[in-house]
Amino acid sequence: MSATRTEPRESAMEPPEPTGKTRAARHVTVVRELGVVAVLVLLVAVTFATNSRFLSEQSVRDLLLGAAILVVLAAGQTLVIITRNVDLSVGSLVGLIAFGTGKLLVEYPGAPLVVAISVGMLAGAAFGALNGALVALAKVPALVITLGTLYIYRSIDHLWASGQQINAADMPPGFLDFGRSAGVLGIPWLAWIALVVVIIASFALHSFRSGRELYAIGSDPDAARLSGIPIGRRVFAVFAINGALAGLAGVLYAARYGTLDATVGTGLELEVVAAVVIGGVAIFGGSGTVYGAAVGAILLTTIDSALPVLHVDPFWQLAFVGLLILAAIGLDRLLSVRLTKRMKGRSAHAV
Amino acid sequence: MPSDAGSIAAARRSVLRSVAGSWDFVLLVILAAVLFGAIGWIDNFAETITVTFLLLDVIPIALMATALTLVIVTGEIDLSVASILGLTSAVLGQLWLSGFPLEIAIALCVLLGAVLGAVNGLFVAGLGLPSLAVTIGTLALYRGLAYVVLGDRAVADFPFEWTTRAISTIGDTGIPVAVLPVIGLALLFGVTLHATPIGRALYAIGNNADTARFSGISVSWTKFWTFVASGVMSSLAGIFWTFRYASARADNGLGLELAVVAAVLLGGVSIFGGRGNLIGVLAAVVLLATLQRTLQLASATDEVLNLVIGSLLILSVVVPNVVQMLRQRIRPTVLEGPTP
Amino acid sequence: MATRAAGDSNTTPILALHDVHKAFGAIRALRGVDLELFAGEAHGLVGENGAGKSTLVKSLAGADRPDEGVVLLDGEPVELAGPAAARDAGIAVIYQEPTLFPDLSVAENIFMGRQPLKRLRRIDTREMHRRCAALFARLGVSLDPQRPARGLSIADQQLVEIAKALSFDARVLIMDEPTAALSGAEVDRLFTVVRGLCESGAAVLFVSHRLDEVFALCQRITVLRDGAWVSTDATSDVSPDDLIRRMVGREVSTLYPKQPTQPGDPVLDVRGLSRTGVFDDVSFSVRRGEIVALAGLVGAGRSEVVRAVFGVDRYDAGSVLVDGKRLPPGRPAAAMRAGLALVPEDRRQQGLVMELSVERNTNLTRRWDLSRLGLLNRRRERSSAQEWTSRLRVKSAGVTAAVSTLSGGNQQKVVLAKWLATRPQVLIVDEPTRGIDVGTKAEVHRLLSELAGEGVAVLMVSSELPEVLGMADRVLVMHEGRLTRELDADATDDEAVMYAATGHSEGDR
Amino acid sequence: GGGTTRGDDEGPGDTQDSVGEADPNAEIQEGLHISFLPKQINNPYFTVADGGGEQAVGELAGEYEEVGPSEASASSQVSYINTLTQQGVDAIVTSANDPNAICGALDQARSAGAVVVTYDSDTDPACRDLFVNQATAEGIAKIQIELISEQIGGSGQIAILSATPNATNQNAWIDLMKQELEKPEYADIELVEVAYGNDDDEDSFQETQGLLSSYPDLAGIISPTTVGIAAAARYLSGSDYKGKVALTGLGTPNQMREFVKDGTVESFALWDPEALGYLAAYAAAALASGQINGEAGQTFEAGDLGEYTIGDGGVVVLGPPTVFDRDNIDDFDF
Ligand SMILES: Nc1ncnc2c1ncn2[C@@H]1O[C@H](COP(=O)(O)OP(=O)(O)OP(=O)(O)O)[C@@H](O)[C@H]1O
Ligand SMILES: Nc1ncnc2c1ncn2[C@@H]1O[C@H](COP(=O)(O)OP(=O)(O)OP(=O)(O)O)[C@@H](O)[C@H]1O
Ligand SMILES: [Mg+2]
Ligand SMILES: [Mg+2]
Repeated sequence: MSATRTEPRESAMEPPEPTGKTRAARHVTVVRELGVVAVLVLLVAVTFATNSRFLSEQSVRDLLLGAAILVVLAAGQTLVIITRNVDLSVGSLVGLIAFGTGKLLVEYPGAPLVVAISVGMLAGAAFGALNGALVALAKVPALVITLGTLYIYRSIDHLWASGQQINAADMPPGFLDFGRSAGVLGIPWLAWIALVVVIIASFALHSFRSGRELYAIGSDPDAARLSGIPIGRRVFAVFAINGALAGLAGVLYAARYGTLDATVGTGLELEVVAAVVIGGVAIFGGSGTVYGAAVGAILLTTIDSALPVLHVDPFWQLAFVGLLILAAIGLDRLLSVRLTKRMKGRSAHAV
Repeated sequence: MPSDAGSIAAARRSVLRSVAGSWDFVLLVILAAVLFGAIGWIDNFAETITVTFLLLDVIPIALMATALTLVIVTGEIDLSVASILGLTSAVLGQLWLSGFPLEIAIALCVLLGAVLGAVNGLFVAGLGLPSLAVTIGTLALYRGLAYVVLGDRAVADFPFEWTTRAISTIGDTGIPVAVLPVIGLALLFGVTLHATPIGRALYAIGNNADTARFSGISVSWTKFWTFVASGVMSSLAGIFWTFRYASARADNGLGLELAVVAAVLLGGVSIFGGRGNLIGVLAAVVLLATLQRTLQLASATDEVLNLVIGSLLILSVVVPNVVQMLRQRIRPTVLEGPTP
Repeated sequence: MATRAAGDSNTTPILALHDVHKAFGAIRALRGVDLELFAGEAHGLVGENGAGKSTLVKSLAGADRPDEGVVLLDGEPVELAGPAAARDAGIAVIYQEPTLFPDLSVAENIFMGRQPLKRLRRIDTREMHRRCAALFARLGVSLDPQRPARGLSIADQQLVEIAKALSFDARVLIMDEPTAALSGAEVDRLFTVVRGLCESGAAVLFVSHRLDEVFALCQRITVLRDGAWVSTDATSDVSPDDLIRRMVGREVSTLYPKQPTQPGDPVLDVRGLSRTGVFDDVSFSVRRGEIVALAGLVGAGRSEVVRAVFGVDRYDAGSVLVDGKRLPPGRPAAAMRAGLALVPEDRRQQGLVMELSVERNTNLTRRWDLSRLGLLNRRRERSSAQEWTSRLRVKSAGVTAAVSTLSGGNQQKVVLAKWLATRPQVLIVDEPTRGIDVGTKAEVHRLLSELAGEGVAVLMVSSELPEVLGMADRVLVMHEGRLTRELDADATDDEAVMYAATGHSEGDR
Repeated sequence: GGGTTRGDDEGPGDTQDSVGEADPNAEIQEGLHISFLPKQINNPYFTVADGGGEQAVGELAGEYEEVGPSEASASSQVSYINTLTQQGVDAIVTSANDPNAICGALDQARSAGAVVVTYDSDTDPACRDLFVNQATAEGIAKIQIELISEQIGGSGQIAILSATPNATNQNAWIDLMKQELEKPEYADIELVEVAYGNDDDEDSFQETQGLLSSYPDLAGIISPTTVGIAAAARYLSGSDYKGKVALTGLGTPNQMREFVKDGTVESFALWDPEALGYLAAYAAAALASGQINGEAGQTFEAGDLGEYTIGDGGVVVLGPPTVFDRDNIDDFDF
């Protein structure tokens, strides 16, 4: 994907008018996240109003547990999308690694947590690296490659699991406990892990040269090549990292749900991409933050658990999810357009 | 973008294109190989009934892929096709229940398809939102509405002549009658894409929307209509689906979108827009269906099929690139337009 | 014919090319070129469009690997693996077309990959912005370092590119037509800076089609023709005419052959056109057979005005009339139907679909005219494309070649072909000869005046005063988004135009 | 079933009897090609059930095969039925994802000479020869209400966590459970909501969360689906509600063992899927060999399970569901 698409892509997205002065420009990015946050707050508020137990310790914990896995995936996907790529194979990858983790722990119930996690992440990294190698070396569109590996990884999962299911009962209780119980400050371990991932990822993106180079690659691959950025290596690395995070997510999934079969994580990829885009990450690369993506992920999971609480007719729930996704990206656009307008006004005086 | 990087990238692309131009040829070769292999080694394959079953499976995918090709050529994507199929099916059932004559119900469903497509188009072309995100949203929304309409019910008692009409064949050729209109539509779209000013505009937009705008092409308007077309074709697929399986229900065609996208991409259409052609897409659709029948008759499981699909997808983009890397030095970069 | 640089003939060149060959498929872009850059010299490189200048630059920059020949750094053969390698060798390059990251801030664009660091190898943003501001000050550019690069005019982009190159404090500075988008003031400032670099011992390679600039800046000038080395002389030993003869390989007739025409009645009428923040209350009219130049400093808003007139940009107030009929705003198609044509400023972004063939590009504006009953006829498409490309003498591997493989100037010709093919009655050209060699330039000018002769109304945005004065019947001068003066071309001189462009009134003279 | 009909039924073709006259003392032929087509392969429940089928086919010296889609959808089942038709198998034993969608294909299969037995989930009776019912819907509804009632002490709010909103079985059972609740002895039990976990572990998990946070006084949950009950149990065991909120329904011992042992679940019910598959295979063989043709009153031998009699509408009932609790759960392994 790196070398193949150039300017027009963006221009297709953004109006050609000058984006203008920075203060405003920075506002845009800030507000991009704020938009989603607003939606999130609103949703929580409404839900809480109708049912106070929605914010009871138990259900907040459930919420965090639910969000953690999606957040981890969103963080990884953000890195990929910023480089103007995308990884659709994460859903299959989560399923595969989750099942593998289950297998591992059934074989060696004694295996310590760190082992499970590092094995999962390594395996994930390997699969991610395969994606990366194909995308970076063969210089072909990531969407096609990862759509391919989506099928391949899933069928490996099916062939491996072939009808058997790993039940929570077979899993070491300690592991399952880690997946459910609260840790420091009553916040679940999974949530802590997700938080750490997000912080590290956005720090790396923001304040290291390699991080900035990812934005450059996504912003204009050919210009990136001419400024001597090792596009191939960066893209490869990004896919490997995303794979590792998908692996982590797989392990977390195994820990939280315990019951594992070949269908785990089916269709997750679209949810992740949705989360990232809702979080204000430009689908065609170059801009966006991990924090935004994380908020997007939290919003999606909150929607899922809020609707039943709001007594939304089960047949309406899916429709609502769709509506809210559209609302989120629509609002995001509205805000940024507003700001571009205001900036123009300013630059009028500034020019 | 600097002229040199541009021209190099373009030289690469151009050769890639001239190979990709022949990619649909490659597909046809593979298809032929699979067919001969199947006829040779798979029992019960060489029967007219195979043709029937195969084409019946092809029709809905072909309908959706045809229109989706136009959308992707302009550089956008529509992931809501399968959900539109489901919603149309649900509505068709509901209308039939509430006593509408089928002719009218069908007309309304096609209209519905147009509207659903228009909604996508409005968000993407009108508000300039990224189509990937928008259609993930409508993917959920439309499927959700399907459940709202029909809930857990399944409408099954469509008149016999309609349900048989959907699967009846031309004499004893084994070719379903329903294939004829599909071929007609495919021709319509093919000509539009490859031999009309509109088609040229689509390719221009897919490659550089700005230049298209500066050349007097109304980019958003054009994109809008591609989405409408996609909606209509998906609704037709939904109608066919309903009658073929004699069952209207909310979860019809659940998750089919990836299969359709896969078919289009496998057909050599560039996900970035601006490149690809319909012959390749249709070849890909038929190839996938044939593979499925063959593997099933060979008592292979779905996993094998998915493995093959996945690998083919990857090959579809890797092979042309490798070929181009080999040719780059040798061959002069004489280029064809996007059309064969 | 080749002579050594005055003086330091004993020293070894910092950077040299020896017998370099480069072919793109059938096209032999470079055929055994030699070039030597000495410390402290500014070296001019001139040649027709497609002569191979940019290709040579790319070879020096490590962006392209030559097929044959060696690059010598301080006399040592080096293998420039890529742009990074060249950069590390102290070679800074300004490419013909800007290479910016639209999503990143101007400062990041300049320091990408070389951002100043603080503890833990973290990027020191404050320091980065400081340095960036310093650079801009040095160039006299008024740009906010934190402003995103998206939306910068070509000129501003070019300035950022220059700042980027300077930020290396490199030993070798290579500039491929850096001034194409700039106007007097910026050019002068750029030259001062470059001269400063030369004095501090850097070598500069300066590619340009503006001979006056080349003579003003360089000590030695190398001429390329059809990818082959023709000559290298000390500036003092050659006259512009010699160079032009060597570049073109033939005598070039007078450059600005505008025949006087009898202007007819007004056809394009712009009334009180305004757009907040960009331009304000712009009114003028253009008559049949008349060439009106829109002059002004870069950033005056000329392109915005013509884009608004053509309908690709919105405008907040005012109206555009053709033949007295009001054009619906924001509808290029309608403008085209009314007989308007716009050759835009940025050929890569707005003029061409780089990935598509010359044919597809040339016909893009005439899709419907070429079709019968909505169906296109291959033969007609082909012949129409061939007709117009040959009329404009486009140099390419054929009408099926992707325009991205054409040289800058030839690309510009394709844009012209594409619009002339619509047989407009009002032709708007924005920087029509940017990055075009003298030969082609003359052709373009002849074309424009021919069209005027045929009664076409021509509106020309240009930053080149000689062109403006040579071609135009009337000169409209813009300053900061406003029409400040209207001058009769015959009765004015470049001074008067510059005064108006810089916002002075007649009195100040 | 969930099928909705409009006025006069013009439904798909009338039953044509592909088996002809039955001959009670016909021998079970050897080498019968019997194919199992579950709702979805790689689904543990069907893996077990079809395991029973395989055993039976083995005993009958037949040829066993399991094919099926990896996603439970009617359309992909149709394409498998088409394939089996082409392969000319003797018997198709299938569990329908949609009562009508696969009818056309089944009719084709039967006119091509195959006998069709449905198990676990029936199709329109017109398009199969025999339906092997795991347990009567009434029986299933009854037992679950009994269990929940005794677990919550006969009064309180309960909710149902079902599979997909249009799962044929579950909906039939839920309707019957509602009728069952009408009875006076259950007057104090209030059914507050039916939630849908889509037979997806995570969804069911979240739906359970939803139920508990929206109904503070919820006393018990019935989940008539193996996926649902397992997920619900796991949620409860990890939450403050463990032991406070009762849970019962249909589940497999292997999935539920942990939670029965740790006291999250007192007791739950299910038929033995293995026996179900086993019986279905025998029925298919009997049909294919012409021993029976699906008419009510006919009888056939089902190996270890003994003799079975065909009821009205061509239905064979496996028997009453088994109730699993702390005492007996270790006797089962599926
Ligand atoms: N990537 C490429 N593929 C094919 N041909 C190319 C490529 N790049 C340049 N060429 C050809 O090489 C020749 C030299 O191109 P180059 O850009 O160096 O000319 P130039 O001197 O820079 O012209 P201009 O003054 O218009 O920029 C031209 O004929 C051009 O068509
Ligand atoms: N809203 C705005 N915010 C910031 N800059 C703006 C805005 N509108 C216009 N500009 C800048 O004002 C200048 C006007 O652009 P334009 O290209 O029309 O100038 P010009 O006179 O055409 O110069 P040239 O065409 O020679 O580049 C450009 O630099 C553009 O980036
Ligand atoms: Mg050049
Ligand atoms: Mg301009």
